[in-house]
Amino acid sequence: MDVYRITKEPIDVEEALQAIADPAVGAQAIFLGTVRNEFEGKSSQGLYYDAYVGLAEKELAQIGAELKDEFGARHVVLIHRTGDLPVGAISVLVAVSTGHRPEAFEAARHGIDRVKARVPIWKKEHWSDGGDAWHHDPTAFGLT
Amino acid sequence: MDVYRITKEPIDVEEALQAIADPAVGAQAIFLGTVRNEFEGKSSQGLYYDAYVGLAEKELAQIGAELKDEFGARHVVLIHRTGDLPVGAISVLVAVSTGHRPEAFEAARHGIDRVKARVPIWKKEHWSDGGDAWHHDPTAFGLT
Amino acid sequence: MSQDITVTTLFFSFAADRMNCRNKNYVIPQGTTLGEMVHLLQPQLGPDSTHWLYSVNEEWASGERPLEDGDEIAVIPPVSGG
Amino acid sequence: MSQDITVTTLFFSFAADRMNCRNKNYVIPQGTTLGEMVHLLQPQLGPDSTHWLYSVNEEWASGERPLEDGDEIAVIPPVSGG
Repeated sequence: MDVYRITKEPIDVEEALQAIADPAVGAQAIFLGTVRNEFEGKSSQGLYYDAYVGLAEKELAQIGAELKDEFGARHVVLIHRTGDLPVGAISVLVAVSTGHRPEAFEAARHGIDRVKARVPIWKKEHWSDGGDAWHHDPTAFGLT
Repeated sequence: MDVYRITKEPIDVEEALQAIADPAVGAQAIFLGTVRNEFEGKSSQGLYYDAYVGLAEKELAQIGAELKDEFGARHVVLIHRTGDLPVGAISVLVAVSTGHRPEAFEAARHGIDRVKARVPIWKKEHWSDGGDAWHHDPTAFGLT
Repeated sequence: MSQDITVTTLFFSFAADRMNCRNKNYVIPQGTTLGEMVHLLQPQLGPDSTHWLYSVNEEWASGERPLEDGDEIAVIPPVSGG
Repeated sequence: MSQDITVTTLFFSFAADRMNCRNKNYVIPQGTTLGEMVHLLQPQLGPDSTHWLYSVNEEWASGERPLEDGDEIAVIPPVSGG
């Protein structure tokens, strides 16, 4: 079974494992992105994630189809959480199941890379010193 | 926290996630090996795993130390189950957490590769037609 | 004779900060393309906005796309999910 | 004058099938090396057994290792975990 979802709810790893289970499958790879307590050496209290939900879910499904075509993934789960997330929370989950292990790693690796590169989701750092900064904002990280 | 274990009990993914959690961590990669319903095209009912438990647990810990040294893994969980396992059961779990995602995939990939190559564990196929065969037994798979 | 159409435009991340809003309706001449619309927004969105991605009705769209009445345009600054 | 020692040998996987047991005690002369012990087992373990790995007291060991009274030797045919 496949799941492509943008959600405000905590990500449930067990649900993903159930979705990718299959008697024909020998390998499952799961990637979890978690909120860190720092970014580039600066202390952080957490992240806020914004998303364009409709397009984001379509893009997740598109990426899932690619993982099946290119790496033989049998089942794909791509879930990204939005809203305010504390340090340690799971922000994104990629789970795939395949016949054998090399494809499982390939599919999961390309899955998270493509989610990060293409899905309309944005994160804002809540610095411990009180400030906020959108990632990739040229003015926020002294890029201009 | 690290876990290196050979066990007859079902593998608990949630326990592994708790063990590798860390506020300084941004990436977690988990690999699960599951029992397939076929091997090289022949229908199978499940697997029996035998292990030399004492040496196997030492070797798991050695591999964990390597994943920390070579790929900067902060926490490592390596668990392998033994006994009779039905199709779909998780036979092996590799879970690592790292600062960023490339190292998470590298560490998990090398983790499962080294477990399969070095840890004294052996599997026997329970064919659907009633026969049994130890993997790597030269007489069992027509290798002689 | 060209009529006017109304489109809804969505802003996210620092584009929303720059626009001071999450969405806004624009009345524009029929036949306006997405590229012309982006040009219209550029003074407030910033010069980098011409390199961003855009969608119309939840599908990626290029600058040549003619806009229609009721279209939902989304301004997609560089993404940072994960 | 050499005394005899007793060692325990563990068999796994198809090595256990070939030996018809999971473990067996052997009384061997003091000073026997692991390699000599493997040579002793080879007729029943099979010719491929000289390429297998062996451990003594839960540590990987090479053929030159002298065995001592009470040692636990494990015969490790090619592994197949995962």
